[in-house]
Amino acid sequence: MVTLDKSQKEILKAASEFAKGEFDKDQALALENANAFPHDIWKKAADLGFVGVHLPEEFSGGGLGMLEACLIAEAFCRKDSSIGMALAMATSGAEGLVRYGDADQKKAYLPRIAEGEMQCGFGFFESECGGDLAGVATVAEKKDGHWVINGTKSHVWNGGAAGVYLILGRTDPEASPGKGLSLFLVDADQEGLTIRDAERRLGGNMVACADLVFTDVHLPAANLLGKEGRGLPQAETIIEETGILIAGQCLGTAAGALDRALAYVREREQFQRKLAAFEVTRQKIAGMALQVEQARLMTYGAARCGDAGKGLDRLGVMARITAAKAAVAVADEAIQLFGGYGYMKESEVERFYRDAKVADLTLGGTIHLKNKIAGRVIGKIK
Amino acid sequence: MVTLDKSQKEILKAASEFAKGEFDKDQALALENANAFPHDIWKKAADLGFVGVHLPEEFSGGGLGMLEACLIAEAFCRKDSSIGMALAMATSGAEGLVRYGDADQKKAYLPRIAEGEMQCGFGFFESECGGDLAGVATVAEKKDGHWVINGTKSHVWNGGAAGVYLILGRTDPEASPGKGLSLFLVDADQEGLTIRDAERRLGGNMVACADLVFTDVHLPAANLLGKEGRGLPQAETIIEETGILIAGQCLGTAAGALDRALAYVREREQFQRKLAAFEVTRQKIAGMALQVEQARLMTYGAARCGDAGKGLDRLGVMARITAAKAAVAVADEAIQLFGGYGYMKESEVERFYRDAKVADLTLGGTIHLKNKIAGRVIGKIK
Amino acid sequence: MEILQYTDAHTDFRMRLRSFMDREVVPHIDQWEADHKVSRDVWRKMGREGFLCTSLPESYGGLGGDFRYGVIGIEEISRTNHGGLAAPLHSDIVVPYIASYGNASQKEKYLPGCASGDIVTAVAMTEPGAGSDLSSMVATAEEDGDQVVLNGAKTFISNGILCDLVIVAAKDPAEANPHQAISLYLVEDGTPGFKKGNQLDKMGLYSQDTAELFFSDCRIPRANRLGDKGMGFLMLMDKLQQERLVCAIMGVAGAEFMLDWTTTYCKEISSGGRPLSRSQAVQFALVEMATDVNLGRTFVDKLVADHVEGRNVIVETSMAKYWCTELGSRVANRCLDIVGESGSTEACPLVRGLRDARVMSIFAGTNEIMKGIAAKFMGL
Amino acid sequence: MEILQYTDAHTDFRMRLRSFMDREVVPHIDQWEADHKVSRDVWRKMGREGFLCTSLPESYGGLGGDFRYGVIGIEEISRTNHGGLAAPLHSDIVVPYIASYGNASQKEKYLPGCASGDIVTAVAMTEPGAGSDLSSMVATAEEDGDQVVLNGAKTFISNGILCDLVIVAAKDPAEANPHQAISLYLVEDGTPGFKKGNQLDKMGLYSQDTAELFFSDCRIPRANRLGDKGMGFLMLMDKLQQERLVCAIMGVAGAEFMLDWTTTYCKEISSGGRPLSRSQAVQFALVEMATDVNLGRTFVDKLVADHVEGRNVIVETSMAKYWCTELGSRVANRCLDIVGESGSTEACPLVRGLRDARVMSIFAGTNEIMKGIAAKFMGL
Repeated sequence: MVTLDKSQKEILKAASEFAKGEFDKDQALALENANAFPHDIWKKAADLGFVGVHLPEEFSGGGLGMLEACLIAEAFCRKDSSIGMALAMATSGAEGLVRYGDADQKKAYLPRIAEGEMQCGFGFFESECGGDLAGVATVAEKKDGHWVINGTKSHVWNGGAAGVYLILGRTDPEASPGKGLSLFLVDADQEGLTIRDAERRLGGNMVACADLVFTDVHLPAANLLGKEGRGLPQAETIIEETGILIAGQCLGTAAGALDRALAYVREREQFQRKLAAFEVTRQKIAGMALQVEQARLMTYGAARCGDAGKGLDRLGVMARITAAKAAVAVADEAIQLFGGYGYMKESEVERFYRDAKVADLTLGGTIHLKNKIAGRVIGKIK
Repeated sequence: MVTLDKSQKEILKAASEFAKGEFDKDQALALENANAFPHDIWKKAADLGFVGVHLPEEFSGGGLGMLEACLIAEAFCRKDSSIGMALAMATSGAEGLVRYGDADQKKAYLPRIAEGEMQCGFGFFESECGGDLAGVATVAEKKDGHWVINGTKSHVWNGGAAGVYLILGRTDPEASPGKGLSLFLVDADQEGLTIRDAERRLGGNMVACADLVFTDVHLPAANLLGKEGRGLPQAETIIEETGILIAGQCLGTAAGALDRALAYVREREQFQRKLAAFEVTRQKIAGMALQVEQARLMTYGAARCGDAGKGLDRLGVMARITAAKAAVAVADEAIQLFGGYGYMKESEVERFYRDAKVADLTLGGTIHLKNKIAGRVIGKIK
Repeated sequence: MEILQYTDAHTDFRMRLRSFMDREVVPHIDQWEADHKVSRDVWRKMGREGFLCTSLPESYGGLGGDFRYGVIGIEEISRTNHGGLAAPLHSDIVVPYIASYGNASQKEKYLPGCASGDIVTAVAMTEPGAGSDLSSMVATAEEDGDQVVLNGAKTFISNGILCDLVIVAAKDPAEANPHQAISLYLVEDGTPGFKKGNQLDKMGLYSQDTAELFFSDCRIPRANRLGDKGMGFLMLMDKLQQERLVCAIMGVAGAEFMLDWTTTYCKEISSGGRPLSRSQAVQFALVEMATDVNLGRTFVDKLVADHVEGRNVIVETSMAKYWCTELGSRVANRCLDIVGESGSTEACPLVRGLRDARVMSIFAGTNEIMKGIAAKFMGL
Repeated sequence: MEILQYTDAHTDFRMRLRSFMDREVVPHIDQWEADHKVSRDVWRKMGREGFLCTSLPESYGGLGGDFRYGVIGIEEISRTNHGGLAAPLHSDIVVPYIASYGNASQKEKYLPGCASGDIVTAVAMTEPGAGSDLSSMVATAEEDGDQVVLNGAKTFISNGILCDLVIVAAKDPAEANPHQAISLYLVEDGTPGFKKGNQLDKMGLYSQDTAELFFSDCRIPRANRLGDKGMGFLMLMDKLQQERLVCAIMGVAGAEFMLDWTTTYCKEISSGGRPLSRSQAVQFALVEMATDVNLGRTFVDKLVADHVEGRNVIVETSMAKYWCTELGSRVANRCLDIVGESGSTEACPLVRGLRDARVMSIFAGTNEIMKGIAAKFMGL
């Protein structure tokens, strides 16, 4: 908290109060079991400006920074990890529109995204290339002033629910693998686009997830996003900005799991003493609180760095790892403190754990993220 | 770095440059082997205002905050963990004089401490009571307007080198264990005070360390520091403020070990490739860099919290643990990356590791610190 | 050397059981998981083919085998990557109470059905308010002439829906010493006053029918008391070594399954133009996990051998229970880290593996209870 | 069951060795640590009493014993909490090269002295530029008539100062394939052109005389080549299983010593009016470490048994070397965390334990090399 200014503290407080008033545990359990998006809550949150707080004001956004977006994600996930994740991911990819879109593109999509009329999503990865975007096989061919797209994008968040997707495709088959890629905007109702729903996942089940199959999808030239051939670095920037929002979610998930564990150990008795009186419980709580604060300071620090225009650089990835690992570990420990009850869906913490683990895996696992950090820390080897 | 203002960045830079110019590796190896304090460097550092930067200006201090003191400790320890530790610990306890001393007491000691004329130390712990200050057995008896002190304080940093000590003694034998303790100022040349040098330690060997034995030490009434009977909370506050300075040292030690490891893996070849080209090396470097940044953000965050007058609260202890564990782990990994050479004193990183571990153990081990955090997070159990 | 010596009879048993699993279990798991219980039929099939209650004497329909048959049973179910079919609980944890403490007529009445799969058993210790603390149990058993009246609620009872016979722990309210107040009772499904609650909605073990059980003036014949009055606590303690060993074996066997699957996956799936297994970071992760699994396996094998020899290995078993069940979760997590986002759907066996493994650190005495027991017996 | 079966002869040997350590080693350790070497005399005493080279045939002055005697030797030295007296290196790593690959006259000439303690041996593989990468070795051995001329430098050589005989690995510069270029040579102290460098100043193992060795036109008889020409790499590889097993045993034995010391300390020392061992956090830390130590001990015992049986356990030995040496450092660190600041002086055995343990993750092939070997043999 120490590093927030007054208006940031107010945003955090307002988001917490909204979550407290609008999120309901039984509803959350039902939605998660049904793999359903919290549609009504999303609408209300958008009305109150909690969606797209970091999008520009001229396009109905809040005109604030990544830090503010993180604070809202934190507050929401702290109250409910699944609902928080669904709301935070609803704008997923909009950062790319802000950064690389032209005036028409922004005008066409951003207001609807910020107003809760439309979800957004991005499809970069393909199952064949694993975490290696340079190996993307989806092809975008220029034909008669159009782009024709063929290929399959896997595990697209909001896939099937979003109104528009940012898609990474190969525009220059001759270029070396990392070059010759470009980004495109694809409307959901575009002919030739098929949605193949993914199976239920370990967590994050209020967010739709699907494979997108492109079969001769024709796009007007105007649907190119940003510069032709610059798709890879653009996609990586979008991934990094999404990463810091995921860090914010994970921070909230960790804090929420700690809240629940604290309430439980203060109340529950074993062997005629409150659980909170046992030294081992106290050591666990201390370790959990420590990880929450580490996640908080890293996330705020990285978001602030991004907002100061210095780029997230290594700090963004570091915040992502710190917060995700904290969320997994804190929720895991919360389950353990709850005992048998922690394994029941009723307890919520098992869902926090599953949501945390999915967030941890999203957009590249630990090995991949560490290799990214190493690249920046080590630089070129002579 | 992101959260430092301009003058803080300048301090960090100036301290780094001083260390670069004045610290010498061979001298450091020799001093450490001889358990000797870097006297000349300390004098120069004091002349340039690097000692006591956080002490009040009216008493020759820099008038700045804990954050600035941490930055200097960081820069110094990054260049040499042992010299940095010795310089940072030279003022150890002076924070208590600032906080609890009266005008005369401050005037008598603080200028000499800030000017590098005198070291300071505090003796709170006793081997019989372990980490439990409430069990302190040293007695301070009021007799004819004097205090008569008897007892033994163990593991006093700067013991034998300091000009003045802050000593915790029991002034009310009737009070419950945590109450009835008070702090005293004891000059090093006080009759009845015997110094019993401690053995060489695992690390931190440029800092003197000794047991202080008090045999009928007579002190004037004016040597009471702060309020009679408030010794325990006062001592705990001093320990916490020292803790954040230790976090700053550990941050520097971790960063210094990473610097050395990076230089080595960029240069060294194995199996016809630079070590830095191996994925496992890169994963290690990433993990080390991650821990350094966690230590940095936690330490800066906690120090800033303290400087804002909000008290270090749980964040201080958390920064302490984060930075100390980071320093131990990063230096340990650096040794491993160096291979056989890392085990040689010549490599420096083995010394960084030993210094880090001693810092980690100082003023209460991990279990003790976690219990402190738990106390604050859990609060009173109903 | 082989620490655990398996005879040809053991190996033959394992091969027959594996083939049974491939035929009668694996094809149904997805359905069972959706149904939130296994079919009642598979129990009977297992019984008919001689896979239940292998330690019972042949006269009761068992194999008269040693605990190594139980180990094989646990390992072969673990290989199917689902934990719903709680045959090891039945065969190696619950039924042994009857075999050890039952009188001749109880054994005669129940054991043949247990072995044939016609009687599915459960044990009801844990209560909503008590968790791992047995001494704070509140369910009561009061004698009334030739009958015993049970009152109370039990929770987290595995096989709670399918069970035909439950061993219920309850207290004599007249006895002040909680350790001498507990007795065990055999309660049949259908007894008036005994009600099965709704199935509990869990993180994992979907096909395991975990439920609450309610006893409300439930009257059973006094002859249904198992063992001597007031000896319940001691009987429970006595059987815990094997129960915890079962958990440890499940932890290691689950970890083995997940690591094998992931290793194969890494050899087959490419990223950036080469198999994942060519990444040095992936290699080290796999080697580190394989090392942990080897350590756990060796330790558990030794404990099984000691247990079969009848040794008291309570400290080591407590250690193994906590370490090996944590191993299961740790390996699930780390394997997922390697596989990445594409491993996050239920199509990936690691997901069910992780969800199912998580409860092992909790049941049969939490891992914290295990450490407390070890500390106590180490004289700390 | 006992995985490692010790005979009465083994136990008797262990008791005699323990008494020797108490008498002839423990009282001198502080002095040796200050001198940065052990006394030359203790080697002879060990030899005279039959504690060196137990695996050599009796005809050479050995015991004709199996590797279990070596294990006992390692464990009893570990109990003294110092690593300076490198008798296991001599008896179980270096001398076996001569015993396995030496011809009759080499054996006749050197082995009796090795067993009696009159000849202290060392093996010189590592070079300043090469570390764990044997194939990039640059020291050369060129034949010149009946002589061989050695040139090059070796570093981190244990027993480097006290040694009377060194086995030196060097390359034939005419052979392009690095794996076929290496041969082993026996070089006696005092040979012109062989110079012992200064002792290296280390983090720990103070009393171990680790040094650099220099060979400058050092001429030795061609008869001093050990084994066939070009077979050095294979001979080194062949002996590494035992060398790494030795490291694993040292890791476990060191951890056992430190944990025992700390457990006793926690029972004896009070904080806040009660023994440290009554703190639940301390109890859990001790139990967790004891569990890890038990796992490591069981794993290593099994590998020793397999090794004695002559099995190939290269993957498991690589795993054990890394895991057990890390165990040593981890236990040292965590024990210190429990003991706290008062454990930070050299008066506390954990300090020397930590300093000495740290090198085990590095020598005999770094732990990263171990993981690479395991990965390779696991087909990754």
